[in-house]
This record gives sequence, C-alpha cells and structure tokens, in this order.
Amino acid sequence: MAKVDFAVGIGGENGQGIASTGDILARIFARRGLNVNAYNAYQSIIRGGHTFLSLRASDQPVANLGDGHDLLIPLNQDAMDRHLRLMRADSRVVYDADKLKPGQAAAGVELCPMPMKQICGANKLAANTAALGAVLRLLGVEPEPLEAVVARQFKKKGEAVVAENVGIARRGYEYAGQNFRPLSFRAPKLDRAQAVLTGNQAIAMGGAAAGVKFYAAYPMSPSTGVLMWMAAHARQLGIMVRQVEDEIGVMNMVIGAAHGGCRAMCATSGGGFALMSEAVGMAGMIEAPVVCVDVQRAGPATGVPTKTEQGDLWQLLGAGQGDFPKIIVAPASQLDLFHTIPELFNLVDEYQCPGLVLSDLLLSEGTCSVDPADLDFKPAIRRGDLILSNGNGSGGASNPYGGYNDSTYLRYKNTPSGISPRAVPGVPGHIYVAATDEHDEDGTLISDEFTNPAKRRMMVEKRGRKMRNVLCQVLPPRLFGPEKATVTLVGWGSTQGVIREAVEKLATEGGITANHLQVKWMVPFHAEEIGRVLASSQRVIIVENNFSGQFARYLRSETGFSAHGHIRKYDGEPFMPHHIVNAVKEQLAGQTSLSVPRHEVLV
Amino acid sequence: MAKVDFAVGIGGENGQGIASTGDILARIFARRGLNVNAYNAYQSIIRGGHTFLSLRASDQPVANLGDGHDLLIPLNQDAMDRHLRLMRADSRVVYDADKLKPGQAAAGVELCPMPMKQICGANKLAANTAALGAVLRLLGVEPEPLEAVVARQFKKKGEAVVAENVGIARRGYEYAGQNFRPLSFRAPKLDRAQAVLTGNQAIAMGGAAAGVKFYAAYPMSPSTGVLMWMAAHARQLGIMVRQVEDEIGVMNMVIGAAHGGCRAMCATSGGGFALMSEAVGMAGMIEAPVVCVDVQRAGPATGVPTKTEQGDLWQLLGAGQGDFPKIIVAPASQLDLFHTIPELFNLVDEYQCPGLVLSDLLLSEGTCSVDPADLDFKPAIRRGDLILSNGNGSGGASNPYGGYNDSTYLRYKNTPSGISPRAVPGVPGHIYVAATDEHDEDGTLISDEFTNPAKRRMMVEKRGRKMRNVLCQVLPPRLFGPEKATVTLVGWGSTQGVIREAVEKLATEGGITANHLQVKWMVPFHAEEIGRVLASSQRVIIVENNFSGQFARYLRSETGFSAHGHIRKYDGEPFMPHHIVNAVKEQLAGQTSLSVPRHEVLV
Amino acid sequence: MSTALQVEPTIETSKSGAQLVKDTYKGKVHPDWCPGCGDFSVLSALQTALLELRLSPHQVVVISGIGCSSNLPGFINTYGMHTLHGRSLAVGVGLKLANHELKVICVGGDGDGYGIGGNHFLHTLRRNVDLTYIVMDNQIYGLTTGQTSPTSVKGMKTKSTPHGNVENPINPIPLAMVGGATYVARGFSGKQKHLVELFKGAITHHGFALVDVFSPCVTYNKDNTYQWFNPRVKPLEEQGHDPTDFHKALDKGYQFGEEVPIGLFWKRNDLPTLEDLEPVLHDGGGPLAFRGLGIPGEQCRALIQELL
Amino acid sequence: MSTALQVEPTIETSKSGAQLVKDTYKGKVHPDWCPGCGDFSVLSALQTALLELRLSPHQVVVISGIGCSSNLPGFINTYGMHTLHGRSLAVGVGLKLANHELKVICVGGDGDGYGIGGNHFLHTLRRNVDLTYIVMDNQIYGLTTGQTSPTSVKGMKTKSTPHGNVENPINPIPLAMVGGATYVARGFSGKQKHLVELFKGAITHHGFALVDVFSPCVTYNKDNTYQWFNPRVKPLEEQGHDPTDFHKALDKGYQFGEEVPIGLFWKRNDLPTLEDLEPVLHDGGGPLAFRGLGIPGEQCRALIQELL
Ligand SMILES: Cc1ncc(C[n+]2csc(CCOP(=O)(O)OP(=O)(O)O)c2C)c(N)n1
Ligand SMILES: Cc1ncc(C[n+]2csc(CCOP(=O)(O)OP(=O)(O)O)c2C)c(N)n1
Ligand code: SF4
Ligand code: SF4
Ligand SMILES: [Mg+2]
Ligand SMILES: [Mg+2]
Repeated sequence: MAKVDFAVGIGGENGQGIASTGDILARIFARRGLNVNAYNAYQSIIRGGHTFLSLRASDQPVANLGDGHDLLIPLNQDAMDRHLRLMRADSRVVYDADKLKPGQAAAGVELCPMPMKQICGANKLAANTAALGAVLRLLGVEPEPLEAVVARQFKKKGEAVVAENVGIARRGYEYAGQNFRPLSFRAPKLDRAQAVLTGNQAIAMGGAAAGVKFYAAYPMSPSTGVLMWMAAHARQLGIMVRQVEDEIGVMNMVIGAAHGGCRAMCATSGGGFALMSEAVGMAGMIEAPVVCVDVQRAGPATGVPTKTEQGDLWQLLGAGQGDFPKIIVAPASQLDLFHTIPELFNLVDEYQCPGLVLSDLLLSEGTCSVDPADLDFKPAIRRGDLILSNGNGSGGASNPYGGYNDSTYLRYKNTPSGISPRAVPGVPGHIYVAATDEHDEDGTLISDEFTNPAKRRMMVEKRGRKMRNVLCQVLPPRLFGPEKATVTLVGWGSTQGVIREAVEKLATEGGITANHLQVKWMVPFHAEEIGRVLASSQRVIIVENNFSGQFARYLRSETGFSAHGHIRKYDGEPFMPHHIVNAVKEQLAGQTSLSVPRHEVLV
Repeated sequence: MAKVDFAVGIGGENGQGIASTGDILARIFARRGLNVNAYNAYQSIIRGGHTFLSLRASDQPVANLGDGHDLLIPLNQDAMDRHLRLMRADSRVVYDADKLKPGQAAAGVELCPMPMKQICGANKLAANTAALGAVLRLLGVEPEPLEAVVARQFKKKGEAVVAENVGIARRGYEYAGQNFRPLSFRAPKLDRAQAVLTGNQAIAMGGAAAGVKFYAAYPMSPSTGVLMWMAAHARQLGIMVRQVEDEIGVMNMVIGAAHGGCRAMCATSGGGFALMSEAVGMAGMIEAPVVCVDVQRAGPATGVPTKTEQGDLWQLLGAGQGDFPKIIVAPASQLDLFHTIPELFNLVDEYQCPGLVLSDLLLSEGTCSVDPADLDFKPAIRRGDLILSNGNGSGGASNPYGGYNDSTYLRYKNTPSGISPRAVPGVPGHIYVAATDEHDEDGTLISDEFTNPAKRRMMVEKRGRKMRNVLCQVLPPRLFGPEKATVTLVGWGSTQGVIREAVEKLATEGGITANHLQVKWMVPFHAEEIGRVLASSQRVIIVENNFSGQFARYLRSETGFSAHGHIRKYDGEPFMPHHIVNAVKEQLAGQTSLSVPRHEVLV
Repeated sequence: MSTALQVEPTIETSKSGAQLVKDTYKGKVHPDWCPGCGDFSVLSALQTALLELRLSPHQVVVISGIGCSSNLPGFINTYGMHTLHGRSLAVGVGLKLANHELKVICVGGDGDGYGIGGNHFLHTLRRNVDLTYIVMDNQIYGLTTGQTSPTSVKGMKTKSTPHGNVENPINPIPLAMVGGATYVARGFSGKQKHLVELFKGAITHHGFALVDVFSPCVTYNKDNTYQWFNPRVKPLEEQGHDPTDFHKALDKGYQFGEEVPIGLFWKRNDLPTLEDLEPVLHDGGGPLAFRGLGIPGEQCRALIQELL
Repeated sequence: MSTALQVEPTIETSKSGAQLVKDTYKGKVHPDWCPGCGDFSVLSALQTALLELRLSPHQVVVISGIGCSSNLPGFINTYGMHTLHGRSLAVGVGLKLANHELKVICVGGDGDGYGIGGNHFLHTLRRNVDLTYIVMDNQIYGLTTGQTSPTSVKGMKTKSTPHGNVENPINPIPLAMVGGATYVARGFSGKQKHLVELFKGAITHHGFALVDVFSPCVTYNKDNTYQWFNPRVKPLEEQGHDPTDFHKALDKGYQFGEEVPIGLFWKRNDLPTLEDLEPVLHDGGGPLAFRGLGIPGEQCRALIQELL
C-alpha cells in the first residue's frame, strides 16, 4: 500500500475559528484511523493578527508538521497572500470567491474558488463549514462525519439551525464535487480510530494517571491548557485544583500539599518558573516530592508568548541556589509526556526531590493522534519509603506510636542510599520539623546554635547521594537508524519527530546515511552511554530550538564532547524536516558548522 | 627582615562583642601598617551559639585566614574547649581565670590566665578590653592605640567611664607584662597605615565610586552590609537608598531607575537572587544596564545563612528563561570587588545588559586591609551610547527634537555591534516603548499583530551580538607562579588568596612546584586563553567551595577541558591553606582525584 | 458632572513649537484589542486627560505589566515601558525616583495589579509615591483567554473555574484606602468624560492615586458586561459624596449590586509623598538621573578616613 | 478577661493513652531567642492553647517562614515546617487542602508575613481557608539584625533607615478586615492569658484567623518596647467592644498611641470556608493525602472517549 501523507493549512486571523475548524478536521481524520499532527502558529492577541494551522495526516505515524501543504483554506486575504506562493504542486486552495482574490499561484496549484454567498446564504459564519465540506470532497472522504460534528455542535440551537448548517456542509461538499478536480490521492480509512490530544492534555492526563490529587497553577501560555484540563476534570476525578495568586504561591502550595502526602503538580512557562525557582530549592532541602512542568516559549522575559523555543534548559539546571538533587526530563512527544509524568512521580516519591519537566509550546499546544490502547491509566505506582497515617504508603506506619515526644524517628536519617523514610504530618509518633535551614538527621537546625561543619557535610552528601541510583532507573537514549552513519543528529525534547523524518529524508532524497540520538533525561545524565555513542560517530550535529546552543554546552559540560556542527532555530517557529535536511547538506559540504534555517512561512 | 605572620582567635557566643573586639584589634594592627585578614565564623542566631573570629596579621600581604592561631582569647568555656587543642606550639591563650578552666593544651601552648575580677573590678563587660591589653603586650605593641580606641568608644559616657576603661586596658597590659612570657616575635610597625574594610563595604564603595545614584535592597545575609553602608552614606553622597518589600520589587525598581538614567545597583544572596531572576531577563530584553551582586551563602534554600559557599554559579548562569546577554564576574578579593563594580558599570552601560557579581560570605563579611592609595574613587566612567535629556551622557542628545511623533529614532536599532543608542525617558523627540515582549527596532511588539520570524531572529541576533566584543574588553586570567609546574590549581572568586598561599606552601613545605589560575570573568569566558593554559598543564586540580563542582562543569562546558582532580569543600567553612596542600599531596600520591578536606575547627 | 472633580491644567506645557492636539498622543500602532473592549475607552480618556493637562508626550511615561490592558503603552505616544506581569508599580517607583520630574502613570489589568502584583500594590500604597495607577479591571484574565481574576465575582464560571469561582474577590477601593492610597477612585469605560476627570484628578494629585476602571472584557467576561454596568453605575459626584469621609467612602466602596458607585471615593492631601521626605531629591541637583557621577574629593577622603 | 473570649475545647482529643500536659508540647530544642524576646511568650501561649484545646501534637502542624519568630516550629512538639521567607501561608494552604483534618497554624514575623509575604497574605485572607495565622509583630527585622519592617513606625531609626523611616507602616488589623479575614485579633506578649484566649479562639474559629501579636524585639527595637506597650495596651474585652461592628472595629484597629487596643477586633461566622466550598473534600473519601491513587476503570474510558 502506498503511503498517504498530506497536510491542510488553515489561515486567517484570531477569532475566525481556525483552531476549532482544525480540530474538527483532525477528529474526522483520526476517527478514520489516520495519524495526525497539528501545529497552530498564532499570536499573543485575542482578535486579529495572523493564525496559521497546519494539520498533517497520514496512514503512517506523523510526528511533526512536515514541509508543505496539499490543501489551503485561507480565511482572509492576508492568509491567501502569505501562503499561496508556498503551496506544493498539485495542491488545492479552497477559498471564498466573494471575498478573496488569489495572487499568482505556483505551478500546479489549483485554485478552488467557492461562491460562499450562494452556498451559505445569509449565514456568514458558516463559510468554514462549507470549506470543510469541500476539502473532504477533494480528499475523497464522505460527508457524513462532518455533518455529524456540525449537528452536534448546533444541537442546543434547535433543529432548524442544525438543518441549515448541515445543509451548508453538504452544499460545500457537492460544490467541490461538481467544480474541482479531486486530489491525486484519497484519505484512506483504517481499522482503528485514533485518539487526538494536545501535549497539555497529555501532561494533565499523565498527572491524573499518576494519582495527582493536588494541582495548582497561575495561568501562563503555553501551559494554561494543563490547568484547563485539570479544572474541567477536578470534580469527576477528585483532584483539588487551585488557581493561585502567583507562581511563587503555586510552587509553595504544591510543596505544602506534597509534604502532606498528596501527589502534587504544577505547570508554568519560563517566567513563572523563574519565580518558582527559590521554592524548587526548598523542595530539595526538605526533600519534598513535587513535579513541575516548564512549557517553554520564546524568551527572554515575556518574549513571544505564543511561539516555541527550547530556551529554558539552563534555567532549570541552575534553578535554586546551592547544590541539591533534582530530576530534569525532556519528553519527546505528546505520548511520551503522558507516560513520563507517572514515571517521574515514582522517581520523585522514591528519591524525595523535585522533578522538573521540559515541555515546549510545540509539544504542549501541538495536537497529535495516539493509539487509545497506548493511553494506559494504570501505570505502576511506587511511592518509596513513605509513611502515611492510614498505612497507604508503601513504607507503612511501621514505627510504633511512640508517645508524643518520640525521638526514635529520624526524618532525615543518614542512610547508605541517602533516602530516609518519610512520614507525613498527622502520623502519630513521627513528629519532626521539615526545615529549609540546614538540619540534622532529626530535623534540628544546624544553622544556629548547633552549627557543625561535619554535620553540614554529612547532610549535603546524604542528599547528593540520592542521585547516584536514579540513573540506573531511567533508560539511556537509544540510537535510531543505522549504527554506522555519515552524520549523527542529536536532539532533545520536542525535536524528536522532525529529526527522525529528516534522517529518513536524508537517506531517500540525499543518499546520506544519518542516525539519531534523542536525549530525554537531562538530570541524571547518561554521560557514559552518550559519550560512548558520540565518540564513535563520524560527525555529530546537534539540533536545537534556541540561540546559544544550550544543550550543546550542557552536553559538553557532562561529557567533554564537542559536537562538530549545530543546527539552531530561534525565530519562534519549529523546525520543518527540510530545514534540517538542507542544513546537514550544507554542513557536509563544508560551508558552515552552524546552520540557522530560515523559516520561509511568514507567520 | 624576617616575615612576621601571626593570627589571633577570639571565641565565645553571639552577643559577647566578638566582632567589635576583633575590629579594634584589626584597626590597631592596620594603623601600624600591618596587613590584616579577618574571618568571623558565626551562626544565624542573635545571642548564644559559638562565634569564632580569626584575625591574621603580617608585614606581608595576607589574603586568607591561614592555618592556625598564635593567640587565643576564649570568652567562654565552649570556646576554650573547642580551640585550645588546636593551638600552635609557642602560642598563648589569654582567658578569664575566674570563669574558665583550660583543658589539656597541646605541647608548647602557654596558658595566660588573667584574674579578671581583680583587673576589671565590678565592670564585667570590660574583660575583653583587659584581654586586648594583654594580647598587645604579648605582641610587643604599646598600649596607647588601644587606650585611644577605648577612650573614643566611651567618650559619650563621660570622663569617669573613660578613665575606668582605659585603666582596665592598661592593667591588662601590665598584668601580661608581669606574668606572661611575650611571644617570640613582635608585631612590627611599618610606615604606611592600612585601611580596613569588609567586602560588603568594598561593594558599596565601588558602587559609590561608579556613580550609583539608586540602591535598593531587601535585607539578606550575608549581603546586608552593602545596604547598611549605602543607608549610612545615602544623604552625604546623594544616593537614593530604598529598602523594598521583597527582592522581586528590588530588581524591578532597580531596572526602573536604570532605565530612567541612573546607575542603579542591588545586592542579595542566593534566595533573593532566585526571586530576581525573572527580572534579570527583563533587563536583558529591554536592554537596561543594572548591576546585581549575589553574595553566596551555603544553600540550598535558606541553608546556612551565616556560612560561606560558592554554590550559585549555575543559578546565575541560568538566571531568567531564554537566551540573552548578561555579564557575570567573580572578583577575587575585597579590593578586587571595589575595582570591579565600576568596571562592570562601564560594561553594562556600554553593552546595555545586566551585570551580575558573584561574591560570597567569605569575601563580603571578611575583613582585610588595603593600601588607601589603592582606593581610587575616580575610576574611568564610560556610559556608552546614552542620550540623556541634559546632554550628560556620552551619546549626547544628538537627535534633534523631531516633534512629538518622531519616528526617526530607533531605540533597538539593528547595528553591526548590536548596540543601539539609548535615550532615557524625558528626552524630547526620542519617544519609544521598552517592552519585554519581543519587539522591532522601534519598540513595536512583534509578539502579537506583527509577529514575524525573520524579525524575531534579527532581534535575538542583535542582542546576542553584543557579547562578542565584551570579551576583548576584560582581562583574561594570568597564570601565577612558574610556567612549568607539577600541578596547576584553578580557582574562581574568593579562593584566590588561599590558593596562592597553598602554592607557596607546596613549594616550601612539600617541594612541589605548583602554579595557579584564578578565573574571574565567567561570562564572557576566556575559553581560548584558559583552554590553552590548561591544555599545556601537567595536572589540573580545581578548587572550589561547593559540592557538585559547579565551576569544573562550567569550565568543561565552555572549553571541553576535564580537570584531573578536584578539591571541594561544602561544610560552610572556607578553605585553609593546609587543606589544599594536603589534598594536592594526596592526589599526587594517586590516592584520589576528589579531595574533600575536613574542617578541623568545630565552628 | 460635579465641578468638584474639575482640574485646572497647572502643569508645565510643551516647550516646543508643536501644537498639542489629541492626535499628538496617538501611538505608532493601532490598538489590537477586541472590538468593543473597554480598554479603548480608557486609552482615549487618558489621551484626553494628558491633552487637557497640556502634558508633552516626552514628559510622561506610561508603564504597564502584561495583559491585554498592559498593551496600552504601545498605543499611546508617550514614553512607555511594558514590563513583567505584575511589576509595573515596582518599575514605576524606580523610574519616578530616578527622575522625579517625569509624570509616571502605571497601567495594567486586575490580574496584573491585584493578583501577581499584589505585594507591590500593597507597599506602593503605603509609600505614597507621587504616581498614578490605572487598573483596567475587567474581572477576568483576558490575555490568557479567560481565567478567574482576583476581582472575579464569587460563583463566576471561567475556564479555570468551570463550576464557579469559590473565592471571595478583592475589593480594590477599600483595600487601597486602608492600604494608604491618598486618591482612590473608580471609573467605568462607559463613562468617558467622567473618566477623563478622574484621570486628571489622579495625575495632578500629589501622591499615590489609584483609579480602578470597570473596563469590560467583551470576549471572556459574560457576567459583568456593559449591559450589566450601564444601569448600575452611579457617579458619587451626583450623590454629594464627601471624599474626605473615610467610613462613608468605605461603605460606598463596598457597594456592588443594584447600584455600583463610581467616582472619587477618597482623597487626602495632608500626607507628604515619599519624594517630599527624601532630602536627596531636594538638594537642588535636579533628577538623580541627570546628575554627575563623580564624588567630590573631600567626600572620597572622608570615606577612606572611616576605614583607617 | 471577658468571658466572651473563652473558648470551649470542642476539638477531638488525643486517641493515645498518653496524658496531655504542657510539657507534651515542648520541642526538642530550647528556644535560642534573646533573653526577654517577646516570642517566648507567644510560644508559651500557643502551647497552653493547644493543651487547653486538647489537641494531640501529631494533629497539629506549625508552619513558619524565616526570621527569629519563624524558628518557633523547632521549639514546639507538633509537626512543623520551616519554609522560605514569606511563604508560610502558601505552604500552609497547600498542606491544609492536602489533609484538611490537620490543624494548621502558620506563624512568623512582620517582615515575613506583611513584607515579602504580603501577596500570599492578601490572597489567603480572601479565600477564608480554615487556618490560624500568628504574626509575631516586633516592628523590626530581627534575624537580619535590625532593619525597618512594614510595621515599623514612621520616623523610626533602624540600620536601614539611620535617619528615620519615611514610609507609612502597614496596619494589619484594618488590612486583614478589609482583605476578608473572618477572625482578626491582636495580642501582646506581655498579656499571656489574654493571648491564650485569642489563640484558642483563632484555632477553633472556622475560617481564616489572624492574630497579630506585639512581641517586642528587645535587641533591635528600642522604640516599641515592653515598657512602651505595657501602659498602653487595653483589652477590647474590657471595653465592651462588639466584634461584629465593622466600622468600630476599624477605628479601634487604627488606634496606636496613648492607647493601643488589643483583643478580638472582628469576627464573622457567616462566610463559608474554601474547604466548605470545594466538593472534592466532601465526597467522604477523607483527606486527599490518604486516598488511593488509581482512577476507576469507567473514568479512564470516559477520559479516552473525550479524545476520540
Ligand atoms: C510570571 C508570569 N505569569 C503569567 C503570565 C501570563 N499572563 C499574561 S497576562 C496574564 C493575566 C492577564 O490578566 P489581567 O492582568 O487582568 O489583564 P487583562 O488581559 O485582563 O487586561 C497572565 C496570567 C506572565 N506573562 N508572566
Ligand atoms: C528571599 C529571602 N530574602 C531575605 C531573607 C533574609 N531574611 C531572613 S529573616 C528576614 C526578616 C526577619 O524579619 P521578621 O520576618 O519580622 O522576623 P523577626 O526576625 O523579626 O522575628 C529576612 C529579611 C531570606 N531568608 N530570604
Ligand atoms: S480579550 Fe477581553 S480584555 Fe482582551 S482585548 Fe479582548 S475584550 Fe479586551
Ligand atoms: S533579635 Fe529580637 S526578635 Fe530576634 S530573638 Fe532577639 S529579641 Fe527576639
Ligand atoms: Mg483583567
Ligand atoms: Mg519582625
């Protein structure tokens, strides 16, 4: 069976319903069993501006937005002018002929002007629906799924409205059938419907699966979707969801809840994380297990709130004064986010330290399909040495109730692993103070009367020791592609999908053998394994979505390894496969060792 | 002339006047022309605990606290018990025989019990004074300077009180003359009186010399001394000094003042800095020149507020989400702090970015003497491309008043150097908005309506480009000691003094040729020069006051160079020369590549 | 409109030949707020106030945080700063002290000012710095697309509280009064002229002035709309309210129901500003920003002398 | 002592066999405050209050920020947290919601609570979370050795204001009232018994309770000393004050001069707590902290269904 792989672009201004139109299409495709991947380029503005949604679908997995579009739905002149010239050969442009004028289209691009007044009548809001009908027709998809969606959407407004809108969808469909040449391929129909979700939903659902009972947030793009999911599902899942006064309050509240025994989580973006960083140190010091997600966006400062970047790695590495254990992980896809959150909760519960997740706008607001069977809501739960008053923790309330002034329990016991059994407040016989001042094994401050350099050293080493074992518990990155290759592409986090496709394209289009290493665990870092792979690579090129090469420098700090080349992008937009392909080619040709691909689409 | 080098230890509890007793002694020595260096080991407690002040003096420069003491003044039994056993041979212990019992003294230590009741009469508070008299006698220093200090101290209380206290000082002096054997050396008297200052004073005075007109702070040990100096001198020097509600407010206020045209500064410690980190990014984005000092203390979180550490390097490196230029410098001594602040102000004014200074408790609260001639209050001032409305900036108000809606002035002009002329609010004809959202050359936001990946890229590169030139404007580190050596010791910041002495001791005591590289400029980093020196070194050992080897990892991230060995200390106390000497020996003997010296003194 | 609110233009007028007209204050960029957003009216009223006070654009700095409302500096032709979310007051105080001859006007949203910016609000109030703070209070987080704000009414359904807000809102009027503000007013976007007078009063007031403006978010706040406010708002000036009566002003401030008072609630002139109390600003040297950087020789010697 | 303040011990008593006595609440470590510090008295009053309310140590969590006063958790035998400077309330709310069966008592200093912690204070007030907040108000920064605090009186000379403080202090009583606290009291370290009653009232109060305690710093505050307060403090209970009279309570709260009222200024019982309004806590599952982590199968299917 030939591979079908196509992309639809929908452009216009904020407020024209682009996201929901894209969503309808994504659902229709996913229900057919197609894999989809969508990315919405928009602005920090409620109405106006220019929004461009790319929706790619295939019968094969698609993990990035691809290189171009087969269908364009420009909703205003601006969108037409920006995107028409970039359309692929043999593509179709569906637009309102009463409103928009096409410019010069590239060769082979077919214009599909629709007389929207005629099709939609007085209902000006329905042009999107008519266009969707036409698009389905061009793709050889039957109109019923669209009609069903439209019917559901307008159900509340009564039968007449439903009939009107369904009629419009159908008329759009038929008009296209009568007037336009269908595309050269048809969107296939596969057996198994796919689920569609954003990265933020994946984070939230991962949290729910992990047993999060406390979620706090202060709204901040592009992390707000997590709060929204949590708020919407709070009552049904028994999760306490709080919108707090600021991010400082968020992190401190989450620490309070975690200290109390809940699995507790929060998500924010770089600026909010900066405000949380002092409290991250507190979690390190009092050994409270918390999970915090930083959904990166283009910085510095407020930056470009609706644009993507991988610019916070060093911020997370350096978060909080002093040295203390923290785990940092950069999942590579929406599904990976879903699975990583429960895994991280197990680690932070076992190692009693903060766990930080690096997501970014591309992953978190990007939509993709996953096989519903992969959404496992019953992950393994390990809570480590936890003493809950109802005996629910795996540590169990083994310490007998030793009277009020019990002193046998040492919250910060200096054990060989560095891990000390953790009782939560409320457990009889385990009273202690959790202090951010340096403290002794029993919690007594050693910052005032009882300072003691030997004890201070002991406690620093106790906490530090915990990190030794984490490394063996998480998987080292695996090389993807042939073991011997001309180029090894190294990425981290959200770039996995696009790098993989670039590797394939290099082979098929350029005859260049490449392989790929995607690093997920930042702290702890598999320095040895990664160092070994890279040392035996012919040419290592690091791909990352930032200006200064944050990962390249971190990789060197942990391994001493200096990459041969770099591909970076810091214009707010994600990589497209051809950006990487072309950059690799120019580097192999010896033209540069630092490529900064130009984003051709003006969004 | 033989080198004289001795140290006095004063121990007791907080509230016993240890700091002021030490201060009197330091002043007396410095007025004799001796070089002094003092460090006070104390706790986060107002009364009680154990405080131990080490005061070292020499006719040669002294840049660290040394290895032991020739004189001990224990003010309570606890101090006697902790320190007596650590005294050098031929040392003296001066104490109140009515109150304290000596334990077993090491060989050669001479006890000097003083009948304080008899010497001080009813005046119990004067025992310190009597002890000081005795100490001076043992050192062969005449009593007059002490008597003068005492007289000044009690002037306000009337002649009788003065006479009483002066009498006590004199009686202490005489009692020692009659009963104790003087030390084998005498404190010499040199020509030129030395000035005595702490690092915090040096920071504040450096700011004043640089022309700081706005200083804001939130109290935080060990940085509060800067606020105190500023507050005390505000009116006389015309500096606006504000204590603000929190560190977030501090940094934002400082940015506001800097944006307005003032040289503006703040100081804090790690926890406060964490709270400021978001605003550091704002300074980067709106290109406001500010200077912020992080006086590091033992972390994480509240940690040990009165103990030293070099634990914030990565916090500063990662401060603020995203990539933006910031300068980071770690001065190596009190005098270096004084000179670095004005130098940094020139750089941040020229490059329009935040400048961060890494001090630490050891430097900032440590006292040392400097030649008054080195305190140059007229440093060169360079304000860069600044347009002030009174034409005071070097850029001058060259842009003619172009009407209200002038649009020729581009605040963020994309110049080859990346530096754009900076007008401050109030200048006619230069109106613009300084925005933390990404913006175009004229300040217009490109985060909403006008997003544009090409412009975004241009602006990121414009800001990034500024850092290229900074490097040539600051001095690369110079190798101290012989060019060829068995061991190269590398340090940063406050460890310079102790490493230098260790280098000397290795040569004289161990016959080991060592040299020393102290790195001061962290960002920009002299990667090439440093890499070259280290690559040609036989064995490189990095000395730093933290657990994780923050500098060692950063060095590797910038140069790829991995050191052969590490000497680290994270017990809250600073290095003493013998710690380093012994560690180097054990590493040369192949016993380990990571030495963590034990702090023998229990403070 | 009661004359009690009329303010005479007492402030220095432009020295340039250029004529001040309303367009003088038009920014480079046309506002990209949603059509109908209350913030248009706030912008326009502020421009009119500046014009009527004959303040030259370069003498004024408008400083915002982050939010829809905080985009205002881009739309007005004065010096501007668009700082961090919640930080406009801290930045504004720094700038004001650096150059106390500037007119500093901080602007922003309810989330920006009373949410994340709450601590600066609390402490700027009591310092009585001579600046104006205009809060475009739409009782919602606009820019982040509709979450609860500290002034959202209890029970309100938003994206972060789909079952209704369970927290009691902040009431900025009594809070500012008790916090120490010396000019406390509330306006409504639907009452332009009234707003202009409140702004003029605030800008000419010697001390910290808060003007909380009900500025409806037509996109995300479906509860407190123009339609809701229009019949309810009642100017205090029409009610003979005495803005020096603390307790009455408090009671009026609490009113939020069938009747919603707007206008000047509270004003006092007897409290010196922070600038008044800082002698550093009064030694004739002008704004700190423009003073020479050097320290006189005898001062240097004195500083060194302290160390000997 | 008026009986109006007497509180009956209504709270669950210890289930263990151990006898509750005052020493039960003695911490591992003897307080290292300066001799004479007002905080000793606060500690002792709190211990007495817990005893009289028959609260077992493990049912109570005392949460502080950073400061001299914030060292209190180390000196009392209950669960404790010693968090970051200014953050005790945020941590306390998180902990309370995680386990709403615990008695959460936040403690700290004036700088901690009203300075750096001001924003959490503002927003915790309005949320009416059922916890007690005790501020040891010495009108100075003690631990950092004597700088101005937000409650330092105007003109006070401190290490950071050697020429006298030029800022108007915060007055926590009116501020907390207007902010939405439902129990607002002020105590004095010199009046132990009165303090015990205020604490008992606060701990048993269903909602957010603030007790601001004048707790003199004998080392750094030479203005507002025991000697200064002793003749001035006047218990409201002796003056027939009605703690449901808002305006009177405000006026009393402002009094700070020849007479300084202490006692319960304001109390209301009609406002539900945040916990009352959060159905998640009322589904019979007990504290969130102790619930099972799994999601029932039909819920999982429903969640996936949403995505199809
Ligand atoms: C530290 C930080 N946290 C969160 C955000 C995200 N954010 C931007 S605007 C905003 C709130 C907007 O509400 P408001 O201040 O009321 O202004 P409005 O948009 O309603 O005018 C938030 C939460 C941010 N920019 N920075
Ligand atoms: C973020 C941060 N900033 C500053 C400090 C330093 N600090 C510790 S306690 C304190 C203030 C103490 O005053 P207060 O809260 O009134 O308590 P008191 O000592 O008077 O009881 C300060 C500023 C800190 N620990 N953390
Ligand atoms: S979202 Fe609301 S506040 Fe923002 S511009 Fe639109 S109407 Fe105005
Ligand atoms: S410094 Fe003041 S507040 Fe701190 S312990 Fe001493 S008396 Fe108490
Ligand atoms: Mg708002
Ligand atoms: Mg205090």
